[in-house]
Amino acid sequence: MILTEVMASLLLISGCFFYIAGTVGLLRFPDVFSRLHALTKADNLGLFLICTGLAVNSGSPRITGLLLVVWILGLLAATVSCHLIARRAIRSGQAEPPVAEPRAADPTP
Amino acid sequence: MIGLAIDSVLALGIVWMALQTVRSDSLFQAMLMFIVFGLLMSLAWARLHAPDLALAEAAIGAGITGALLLVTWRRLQVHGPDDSNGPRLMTRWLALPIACASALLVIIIGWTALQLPAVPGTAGELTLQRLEDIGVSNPVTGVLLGFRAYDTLMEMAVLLAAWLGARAVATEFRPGVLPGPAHAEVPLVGALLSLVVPISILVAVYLLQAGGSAPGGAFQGGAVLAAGGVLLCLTGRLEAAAQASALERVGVILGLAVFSLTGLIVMATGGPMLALPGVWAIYLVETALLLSIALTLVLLFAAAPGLRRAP
Amino acid sequence: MATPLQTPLQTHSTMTSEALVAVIFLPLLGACAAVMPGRFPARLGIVAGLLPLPGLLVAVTLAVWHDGPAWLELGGWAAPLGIRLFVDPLAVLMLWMVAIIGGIAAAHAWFDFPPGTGTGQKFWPLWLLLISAMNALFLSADLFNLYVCLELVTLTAIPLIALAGSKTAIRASMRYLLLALLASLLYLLGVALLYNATGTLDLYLVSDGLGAAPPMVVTTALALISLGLLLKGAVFPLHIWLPQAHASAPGPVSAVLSALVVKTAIYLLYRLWLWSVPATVAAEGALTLLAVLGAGALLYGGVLALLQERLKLVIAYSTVAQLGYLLLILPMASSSAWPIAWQGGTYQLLSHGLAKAAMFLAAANILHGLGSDRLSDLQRLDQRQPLSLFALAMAGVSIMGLPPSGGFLAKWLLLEATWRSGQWWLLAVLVAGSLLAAAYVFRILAATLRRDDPTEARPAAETRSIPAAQTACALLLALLALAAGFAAAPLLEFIEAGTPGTWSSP
Amino acid sequence: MNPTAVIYVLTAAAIFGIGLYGLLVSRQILRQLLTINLMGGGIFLLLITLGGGAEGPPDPVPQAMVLTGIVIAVSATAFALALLLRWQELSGSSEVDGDAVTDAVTDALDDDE
Repeated sequence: MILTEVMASLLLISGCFFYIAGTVGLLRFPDVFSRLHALTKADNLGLFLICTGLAVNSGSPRITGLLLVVWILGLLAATVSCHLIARRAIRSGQAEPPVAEPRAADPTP
Repeated sequence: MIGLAIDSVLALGIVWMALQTVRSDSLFQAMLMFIVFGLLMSLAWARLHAPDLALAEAAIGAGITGALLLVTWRRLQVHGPDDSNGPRLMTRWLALPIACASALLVIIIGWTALQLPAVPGTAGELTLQRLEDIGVSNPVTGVLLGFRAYDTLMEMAVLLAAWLGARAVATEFRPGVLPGPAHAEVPLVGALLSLVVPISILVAVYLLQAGGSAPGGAFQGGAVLAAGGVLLCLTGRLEAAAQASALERVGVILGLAVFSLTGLIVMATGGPMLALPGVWAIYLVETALLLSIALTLVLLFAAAPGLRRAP
Repeated sequence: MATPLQTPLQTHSTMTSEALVAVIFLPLLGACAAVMPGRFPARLGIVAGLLPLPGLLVAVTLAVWHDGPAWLELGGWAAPLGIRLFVDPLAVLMLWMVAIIGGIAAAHAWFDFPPGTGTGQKFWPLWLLLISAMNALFLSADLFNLYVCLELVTLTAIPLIALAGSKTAIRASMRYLLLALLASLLYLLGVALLYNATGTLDLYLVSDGLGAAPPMVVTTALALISLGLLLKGAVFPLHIWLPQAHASAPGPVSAVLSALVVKTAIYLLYRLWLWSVPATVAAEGALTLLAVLGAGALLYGGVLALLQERLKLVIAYSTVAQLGYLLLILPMASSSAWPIAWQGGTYQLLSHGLAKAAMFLAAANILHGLGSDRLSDLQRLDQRQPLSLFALAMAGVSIMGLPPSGGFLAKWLLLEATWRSGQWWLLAVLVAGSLLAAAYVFRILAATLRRDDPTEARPAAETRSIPAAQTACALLLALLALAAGFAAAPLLEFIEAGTPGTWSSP
Repeated sequence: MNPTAVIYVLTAAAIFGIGLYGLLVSRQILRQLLTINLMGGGIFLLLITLGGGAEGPPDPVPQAMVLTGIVIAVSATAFALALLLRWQELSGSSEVDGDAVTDAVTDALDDDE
């Protein structure tokens, strides 16, 4: 019982760490592509760790399954939107770093 | 204690986002802040033990409204001069008194609300006592389709009116308003769609059937289904058409018509008006509502009288 | 002040309940039918949604006449659990106005918006929904349901204005929409506070809890709700959206907007202050403040109507002014002259509705016929469109309050009430308002009869012909406004039976 | 009232006020719509918090009211956006020029259509 709680806590804390790292990357990296890199890589890992932590904490197979679906959907959405943003950035000639404005990428609606 | 800290941070975040929505110079940024505001609000609903609202806020408040705002912004950019960074405020000498008046109102509302004592015997408490009479165990669904079904019916009329109104003012048919097939070429998008659209249907159906006993219901389900439709529009799978087909028109009025006719039939057979006879009737009406809500929201997003499948 | 709570529930036969429900749902289902493509569903929807209304209302009127006000609990759930409908003489009167004015204006619109084709496809579903929404609003006894109804009225009325298509119309719609949304939010905030202070949303149960609630909460809630309603009702000085919106809308829409839609907010103000709020809470001050706003509306609207150059704008500003009368009666609520004041106010509601709708329809005919509604272009109207001018003049007689019109009776009753209750400032305002009304109506008539300028640089465009039925619609409404002055006794008796605060359980 | 409820009541009042301020001072229609939605959010938050959301499942009647309110808000916003597109089409601008008060005065004097 204690062991699972400790494990869950560790997983959640490390998940948060990756989220924070991703956010710092988003804010501090110079251009669109490295920012995307920071966001998608770190956040996907963070989401995975948090989902796993929650799954361990719940101990129920049904919730574990749901969390798995959440993670996969998050992964998919991140992949595709990252791809679209990068594509748009290349096409609109923003491939050169750096960009002064923090939110340079234009996620086309 | 931790709960209180989370609530404080969340509350500060909500107020901050609201402030940024009003203050930021770029309209696009303001819209993003508003969408984030919606997401934080849905967290607040979860904190306030209202998962039904958390779902609705995330799907409708932040999701569909956000998509509507962004797509309209885009259309304004395509069709007109870019004045989204132009003069933002009216004359400064009026802004100050208005700010003071708003602040005063905030104080009055806050002060008033904090003075409110808990009143016994509210309509809500009665609802919880009488919930078995409706036959569903989710009290929110019980209110929406049982005790206060008339509100829900009128709300569907409001949604219909919004569509009729949008159709009435959109005289000029604007082609190329949706991004179109440029995105469809991307192989990843196709793969995502083939996965996400079926999932949105599945989730909508799940939310519909869960609504009786757990958070969910026609509105949340309808919004999720609409999200699938919005994706199809965005990726050029669905195109704007100059006229709504007969099927689309039936779909738009379906919820309102089925709901009213069920109510009228019950009344004609001697029952009270709008009392849905049994759980099956609730699900029948909810299904019709879900379809109408989803279709209407997609049509509103497309800002077109109708839709057709892209060639 | 006796609340209607003591009346027995469901005193009426199911026939009446069914008629009440049908009054709301026939136009609603008619709107659904009119959405479908083709001429037949549209015509069916219009005819089935509007024509049966008078017949249904006869049944309702007789029932209310014989048995007094009644409730209908929707879904069989008693308030505060569920929502109920409430019908009393005031509600019946409003329903009749919707049926008559909405019906005649619809007949007028039939020619400009042929059902099932072109703009008619857009027009009719919205029109029928608007009629249904107003009927629902006049019957609803639930504060939150009223919010939904108010939104429905707003979201159907504004697209109808926008259908005029001109830049002015779209701009006026935009401003109306933003202010109307703000108004609904103020109303909703007030309702939120009221629900948490009293535990109920029922308009007629709220009063029980208000006495026990903290006074600050009650004051704030009532102030917010009233502010929202004043904004929706375009009461001076919150009327800024009204003139352009009403003047730029298509003719039949203008008629319904001025005659009915703004009255929905005034009606709710009556319900709130005369029914929901117990006498102990209803400070005389609040009612006097509302009356002062009414006086401001009467004078300001009258003066601005006098300054306008376009016929439809004169009529729209006249609406701003005439709404003032409806608030002037409020301070008399506790005086002995109250029944007379109530009769006068309600009669003003009725006669202004008929006369204003007639004026807007006549103005639409003139605008359509001459291609302009500028007062300077109206000369020799007596030769070009004699019947429209006749309708305009007769409606004007009622607006001015000359005998034998309905407007005369209303103003007479108001004068008598102010005289008896000794509210001299009200008397002065009433007289000034009537003089202003006379001035702007005569200004219109003078412009139409002018023929001094045969060699005008801008020759009047060749007159287009108006379908006789459209002229007849305006004429019919004007005649009704005039006829309201005759045979008024039973109507006044009916109104008096519903005076708020005086009737109790039978 | 428990501290959580106090926090959210104050938040609700603040959002309402911020929204009202934004609505009255901003000239872009799109931003005015955002602020109207902010004000709505404030009212909804107030309803649920006062309905006891801080302690446990809130009163179901306000929950249903908020759910209805959310749908009405999205409907009104959608129609307003359609109207805005039409306005831009006719005027070439996404602002209603000037502010409401000045406009009312100019409208009163303005007689060209």
